Amino acid sequence: NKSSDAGAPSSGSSKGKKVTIALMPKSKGNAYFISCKNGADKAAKELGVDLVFDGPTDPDPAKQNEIIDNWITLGVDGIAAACENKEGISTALRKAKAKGIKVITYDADALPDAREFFVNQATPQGIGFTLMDEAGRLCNDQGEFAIITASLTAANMIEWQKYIEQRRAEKYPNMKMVALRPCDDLKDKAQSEATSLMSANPNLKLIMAICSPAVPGAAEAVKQAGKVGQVKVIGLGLPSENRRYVKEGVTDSVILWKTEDLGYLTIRAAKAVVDGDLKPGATSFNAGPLGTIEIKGDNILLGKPFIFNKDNIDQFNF
Amino acid sequence: MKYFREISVALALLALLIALAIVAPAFYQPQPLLSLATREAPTLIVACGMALVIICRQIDISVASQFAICSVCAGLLASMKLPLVIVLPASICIGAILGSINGVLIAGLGLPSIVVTLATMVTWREALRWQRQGEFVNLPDNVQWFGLSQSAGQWTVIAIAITLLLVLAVCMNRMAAGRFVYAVGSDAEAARLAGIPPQRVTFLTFAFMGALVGLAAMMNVVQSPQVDPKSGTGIELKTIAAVVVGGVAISGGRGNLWGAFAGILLLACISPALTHLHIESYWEKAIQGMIILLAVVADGIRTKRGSA
Amino acid sequence: MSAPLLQLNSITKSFDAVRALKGVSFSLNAGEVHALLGENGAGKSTLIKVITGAHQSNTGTIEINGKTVEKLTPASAHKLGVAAIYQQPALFPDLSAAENIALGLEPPSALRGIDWSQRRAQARELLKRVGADIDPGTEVRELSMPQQQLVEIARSLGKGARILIMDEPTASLTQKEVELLFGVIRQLRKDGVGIIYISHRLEEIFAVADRVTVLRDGESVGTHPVSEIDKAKLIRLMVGREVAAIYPPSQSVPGAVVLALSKIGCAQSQVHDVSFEVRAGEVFGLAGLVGAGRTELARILFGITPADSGTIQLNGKTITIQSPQSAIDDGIGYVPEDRRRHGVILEMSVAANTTMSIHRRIFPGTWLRSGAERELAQKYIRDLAIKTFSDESHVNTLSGGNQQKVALARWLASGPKVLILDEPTQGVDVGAKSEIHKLIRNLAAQGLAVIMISSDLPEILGMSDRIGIMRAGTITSILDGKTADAGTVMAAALGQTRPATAL
Amino acid sequence: MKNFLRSNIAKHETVLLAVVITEWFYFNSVGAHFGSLDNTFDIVRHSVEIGLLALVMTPIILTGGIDLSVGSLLGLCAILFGKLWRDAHFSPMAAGICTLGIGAVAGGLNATLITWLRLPPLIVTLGTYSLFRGLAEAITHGVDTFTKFPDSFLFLGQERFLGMPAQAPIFILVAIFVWLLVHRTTFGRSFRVIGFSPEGARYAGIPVERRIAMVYVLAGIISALAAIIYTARLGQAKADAGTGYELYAITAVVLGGTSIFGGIGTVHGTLLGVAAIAILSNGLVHARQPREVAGMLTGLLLILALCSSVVPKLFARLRARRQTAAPIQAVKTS
Ligand SMILES: Nc1ncnc2c1ncn2[C@@H]1O[C@H](COP(=O)(O)OP(=O)(O)OP(=O)(O)O)[C@@H](O)[C@H]1O
Ligand SMILES: Nc1ncnc2c1ncn2[C@@H]1O[C@H](COP(=O)(O)OP(=O)(O)OP(=O)(O)O)[C@@H](O)[C@H]1O
Ligand SMILES: [Mg+2]
Ligand SMILES: [Mg+2]
Repeated sequence: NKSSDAGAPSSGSSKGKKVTIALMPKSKGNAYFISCKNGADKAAKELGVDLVFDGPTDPDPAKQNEIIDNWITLGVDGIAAACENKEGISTALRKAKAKGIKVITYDADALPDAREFFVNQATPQGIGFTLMDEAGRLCNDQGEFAIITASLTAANMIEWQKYIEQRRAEKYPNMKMVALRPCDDLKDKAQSEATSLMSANPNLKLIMAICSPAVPGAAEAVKQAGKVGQVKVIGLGLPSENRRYVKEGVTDSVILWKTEDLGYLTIRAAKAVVDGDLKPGATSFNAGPLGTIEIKGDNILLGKPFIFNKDNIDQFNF
Repeated sequence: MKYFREISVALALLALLIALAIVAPAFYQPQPLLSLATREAPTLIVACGMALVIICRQIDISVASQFAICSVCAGLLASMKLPLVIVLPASICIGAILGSINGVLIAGLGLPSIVVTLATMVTWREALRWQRQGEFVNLPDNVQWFGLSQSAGQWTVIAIAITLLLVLAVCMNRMAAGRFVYAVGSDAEAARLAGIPPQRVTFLTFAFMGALVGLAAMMNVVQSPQVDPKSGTGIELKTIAAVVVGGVAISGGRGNLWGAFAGILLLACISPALTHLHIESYWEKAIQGMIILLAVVADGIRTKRGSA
Repeated sequence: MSAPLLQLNSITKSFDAVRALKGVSFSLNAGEVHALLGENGAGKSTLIKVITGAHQSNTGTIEINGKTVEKLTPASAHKLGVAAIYQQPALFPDLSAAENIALGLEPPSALRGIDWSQRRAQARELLKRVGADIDPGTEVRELSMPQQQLVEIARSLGKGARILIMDEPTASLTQKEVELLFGVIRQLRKDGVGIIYISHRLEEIFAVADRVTVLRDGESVGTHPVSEIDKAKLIRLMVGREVAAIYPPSQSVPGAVVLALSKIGCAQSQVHDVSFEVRAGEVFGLAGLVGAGRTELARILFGITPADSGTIQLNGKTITIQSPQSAIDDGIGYVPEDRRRHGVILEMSVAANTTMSIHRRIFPGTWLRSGAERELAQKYIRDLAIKTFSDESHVNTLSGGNQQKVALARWLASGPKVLILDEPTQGVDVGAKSEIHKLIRNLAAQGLAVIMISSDLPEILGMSDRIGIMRAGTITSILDGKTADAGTVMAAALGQTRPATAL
Repeated sequence: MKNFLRSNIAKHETVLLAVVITEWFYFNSVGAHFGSLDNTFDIVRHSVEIGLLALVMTPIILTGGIDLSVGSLLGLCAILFGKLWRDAHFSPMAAGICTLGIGAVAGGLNATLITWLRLPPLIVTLGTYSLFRGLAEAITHGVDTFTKFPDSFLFLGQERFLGMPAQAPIFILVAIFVWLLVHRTTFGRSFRVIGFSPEGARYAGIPVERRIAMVYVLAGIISALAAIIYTARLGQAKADAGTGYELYAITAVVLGGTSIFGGIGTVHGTLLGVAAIAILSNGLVHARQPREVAGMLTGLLLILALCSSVVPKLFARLRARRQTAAPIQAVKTS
C-alpha cells in the first residue's frame, strides 16, 4: 500500500489521462483511516485512478489546510477530505473549487459551499442516537454512564455528544451521564481513565467510548477490575481491535460503519464528480459492487451505522 | 533544610490524599489503587532514568518515541510466539540501542542533549508511524501478566518498578558509579581532571536510560493484550515534570530518586483525583500546570527568602 | 644521581593559532621543590596541564620515573602518582567538600561501594592539615574562593602523590594559610615528593623552592638553583628587561571625602557596622584573613547584595545602592575577585568586554557603533599593554593576567569616581603587576578614590594610603599606610593586640 | 583578517543557505508546480506563525533560556481573541490589540517567575505550557469554537496584499525588528552576554532581570500576534490552536545555528532554519512522499546541522593525532 503513498505523479488533468484524486484523513497513523484507505485503494485500482493519500501526522486543522494548498498547486483533479474542523479547512477547499478542482468530503464534513458532496457514512445524529439507543437498551433506561472521548477539542466528537445528550433527554431520562474524560487518543490512557471512572462512580453501569483506541482500553479496564457484565462497554471502534473483548463478553457492542466501503465509495464518488457523471441534484449514484447509493441533498449516504456484536463480528476483518 | 523539596512534595501529596479521604473516600479501594499503581509503574521506571539523566545535567525528550518503538517491537516479537524470556531482554536491548544513539551524539560528539533528543524524538516517532500506520499489535494470550494471574502479574510489575527504584536510589548514593553521575552533572571538566571520564559516564547514562525505557515499555505491554503504537505519548513531559517537582535540579548534580518518586506519585494521583472529586476534565491541564508551577515557586520563594 | 622523577623533552603545544609551548624541556627530582616562573601567558599552566594529562602535547616526550609514557590522561597520570592543584579550582560545586576530596582520591572504578563516614573522617583530617576550618559536609558552592582553594589543596595532599603540582595555590590565600601550606610542602619534600610550584609572588619562590625554571613566550629561558639567583635576575629573565621599583610612591594629596560609609550592614552577607571614609586621590587598602568579609563588603557597595542597614554617602549626598546599575550610575566601579566568572565574558571579544558597562554612554540610542567601540578598546589595549591578537579576539584566548587587564579596562572605561579592586593582581605576573600598580597610582592622582582589597600583604603595605582591617564581617581598625608594617596588620587581622611574629 | 572573521561567522548560515537552495532546486526538478509563485506564497503563508514564534525564540535562546509555552499561549490567545470579538463584541482591531496585551501579560508571568524567583526557564515554561493550554480548554470547555469572522479580518490571513500573502508584510516587519534588536542594539548585545554568563552580566552592570523579562514578554506579544494571524488564516479559533508549535520553533532556531546554551546565534540563521523546514515539508508533498518522511527528514537534518558544527573540531583532533604520531616532522616544520 506504500506505492500509492508515493506513486508517480501524473501531470496534467485533461480528460482521457489518468485522473489524480487526493484523499485526506484527519490524521495519519490512525487505524480507522488506514482501513478507509484500503477501500479507496481498491476503488482506485478498479477505476484506474491515481490515488494520493496524505494528511497531518496528528490531527491539526492548520496542517490540513497546508496540504490542501499543496494539492492545489500540485494540480490534482479531485480532493476528498475528512475534515478535522469545519471552518478551518473550508477556506482552502473553496480555493480548490475556484481552481476547478472537484472537492468532496467524507467522514467529517466541511461547510456545504466548500464542497460538492459529502459522503456521509452516518450522520452525527445517527451516530449519537445509535450509541444512546444501544446504551439505553443495555441498561434498561436505568443508571449512570460515562463517556471517554479522544480530546475535548475534537469537533466531531463534540457533535456526537450533543446528539447523545439530546437522545438521552428525550428517550432515556432515567439515565445519567456522570463524567466525560479525554484519553488523548491513547489506549493506555483510556484504560487508566476507565479504571478511575469505575472506582469514582460505584454505580456506573456503562462506559461509552467514542474514539477508537478508547474502546479496547475501557474494555481492558473493566476486565481487570473484574466488573465484566456489571459495567458494560460500548463505543465507536474497529472490529479488529475489539474482536477479543466482544467475544469475551466484555464489550457489548461496537458501532461503526464499514470503513472500507466508506473509502471505496468516496473514491468512486470523487471519480464520478471529476468525470462529470455525478452532478448536484442527483438523487442516486451507482457505486459498482456497492449497488445504488441514495443521495439526499448533497449527502451521499453510505447507510446506517452498523452494530458489531458477538454474533457478527467474526465476519469482518478490518 | 536539605530535603525541603522532597518533604514539601510529600506533604502536598499527603494533603491531596487527605482531601480525597474526606471528600471522596471511594478513592481508597484496593483493586483500583492496585490498578493505578500498576498503570503508573512504567512511568516510575522511566522517571528513575530521567532523574539520572537530569542529574547528569542532560535531558532526554525522546523517551516517548523510544517507549513506543520498544513496545511495538516487543509486541511483534511476542506475536511471533517468542517466549517472554527472550522478548523482555530484547525490548531492553532495543531501548539500550536507541539510548546509545542519543549517547553517541551527545557524549561522543558533544552535542546538546535537548536538541539531539528533540531530533531523535521526531525521527523515531515519524519512522514508527510510517512503518506501522497506527496499527495495534495483537499479542498472544500468554503475554499478558507474564502468563500469570492478573493480581500476580500486577504485583510483579509493581515489585519490579519498586525494586528498581530502591536499587537505583541506593546505588546513586552508595556506589561510585552513582556518584560519578553526580560529579559529571556538577562539573564535567572537574570530573575529567579527577580521572572520571565524563563522556563515558554520559554515554552510559543515556544507554541506561534507553534500557530502562525498554523495561518500562515491556512492563506496559504485559498489561493488556494489544499494543498501541502510540504508547508512552507524553511520558517525557510527565517524567521531567515529576522529577523536577521532586527537587532534581535541571542544572544537574543535585537531587535524588526519592524526590522523583514523590513527584511521580503526586502527578499520577492528579488525574484520578479529579475524577473522584468530580471536577470537570477540562480543568486537568490547567491544574497540572499549576502544580508544577506551585512546586517550583514554593522552592524559589524559599531560596529567595534564604538568600535575601 | 638517580633518574629524575619527571623528565619532559621538547614539549610543544598549540591551541589553533596560538603556540603556547615551543619545545620546553623540564625535569623534576625527588625531594625537590621546582618553581616555575614566567609572565602571564608564558605557558606555565599549559605545561602542567600537559604533565597531568589534561592537555595532550603535540610533540615531545614525557618520562615519569624514567619510563616514557604515551597518551597521558588525567586518570593514567593519577595512577602514575601525579597530583595537581589547578589555577582554577576544579571542584564539584554541588557536592560536599568531603566528597570532592574523596572523588579525587579513590580509584576511578565505578563498581565499588562508598563509605561515607570514612570519607568524612578523611576529609576532616586533610582539611585540618591545611588549616581550613570547613565542615566536610558543606557543599562546595557555599564556600568562598579561598576556602575552595584550601579544599583543592587538601585533596591533592591526600593523593599521596610522588609528583605534586601547585599552580598558584596561594593566589587567594592569606599569609597565615600560606605559612601553613609551606610547612606542609617542606614536610612533603622531606618525604621525597617532587613538587612543581607556580607563583607570581617571588618571595614565595625564595621561601620554598630549590630550583626555578623561567618560561618566556612558551620557551624555557633557563633553570637555576634558587640559591644562585636573586630577585632582580629572575625578573630580568621573566620579562627580558629591568623592572622599576615595585611599588610606585604615592604622589597625590588626598582631597575631599568621596565615599563615606556609616554603620553599613547586610545580614545575608554577615557584614555589619562598617564605617569608613575614602577621599579623592586616596588608595584605601582592605586587609583581612580569608572569609573576613572584604569581598562581601565590596559586593554591598556595588549593589549585588544591597545593604540593609546604615547609610552610604557619595560626595556628601546620601545614596542607596540597590543594584550594580545604580552603583555604576553613581560612579562606582568594581573589578571582581573571580575574573573568569564575573570579571570578563570569556566568549566575547576584548572590545565587547571593554564597553560592557558603558552601553548607554558609548551607544547612545542603544544602537551599536562598532567604530567607537573598537577605538576605545584599542586605546585600552595600548594603555594597559594587553597582549592580544586583536580587539576582536575572544577573551578566553588570553592568559590570566591579560584577562585581568581586560576586566580592569572595562571599569576604567566607565570613568568611575570610586573604584573597588578585589585582588587586582591575583595571578598577574610581575611586569603586569607593576603596570597595574602604576595605573592605580595614576588613577588616584587623577582624583579617583580607590578601594583595594588584597591578600598580598606587601601590596597592601606598598600601595595603601590607609589600611582598613576587616575581621569577622566588620572593620576593626584603620591604620596609616605609611606607618603600618606587616606585623601590626597581621596582628589586627588576627585580632591580637601584640604584633604577630610569624612574618 | 576581516575575511577570516566574515567567513567564520557566516559558516553555519552559508551551509544552511546552500541546503535551502539545494532543497529548492531539487524539489523544483521533481515537482512541476513546486517553483510557482503560488506555491512559494503558500509556503510563506503557512510558515508565518511558526516563523514568528521562531523569531522570538531566538533572543530567548540567546539569553540561554527557552520558552516551551509559546504554542499553548498561541492557543490561549486565539480563543481569547475569539471571545473578545464574539462575546464582548469588540471589533477585530480592538480585540487584536487586547489580545496582544494578554500575550504580554502571559509573557510577563513567565518573566516574573524566571527573573523574580530565579527559576529555570525550562521548568517555568513547562508549567505554563500546561497552564495556558489548560486555561484555553477550561475557558472553552474544550468545545467552544469561534468562527464566522468578518471578511475584513480574514483578509489578514487569506488574501493578498501588495502582491504577497497579507500576513507576509507583518512577518517581514517583525523579522526586521527582531534582527535589528538582536544584531544592532545594545539589547541584543546584552542578550548574548547573559547567555554566556548571567553572573558576569550582573557584575558588568547589565540589568539582567529586565533584559530577560523583556525577551519573554516579547515572546508573549508575538505569540499573541501569531494567534491572530493563525485565526485569520483558518477562520476559526479553538483551544487546540498551535499544539506542538513550540517544538517546531525551537527546531528552526537550532537548525539556524543558535546554540541552545545561549550567546551564539543569528536571526537570519533562524529565518533560514524556518525556510529549510517549510520547503522540505512542502516539497515532499510535491515529490509525493508521505508526511511522515518530512518529519523524519527534519529530525535528521537537525542532527546533521548539529554535527556540521563538530566536524571541523573532529578533523582538527584527527590532525593533532597524526601530528603526535610523527613528532619529528612536526618539529621541523615548526
Ligand atoms: N584552551 C586554550 N585555548 C587557546 N589558547 C590557550 C588556551 N589555554 C591557554 N592558551 C594560551 O596559551 C598561552 C599560555 O597560557 P597559560 O595559561 O599556560 O599561561 P600562564 O603562564 O599559566 O599564565 P598566567 O600566569 O596568566 O596563568 C597563552 O597565550 C594563552 O592565551
Ligand atoms: N557564596 C557564598 N555563600 C555563602 N557564604 C559565603 C559565600 N561566599 C562567601 N561566603 C562566606 O562569607 C564570608 C565572607 O567571605 P568573603 O569572600 O567576603 O571573604 P573575603 O574577606 O573577601 O576573603 P578573600 O578576599 O580573601 O576572598 C565567609 O565566611 C564566607 O565563608
Ligand atoms: Mg596560569
Ligand atoms: Mg575576597
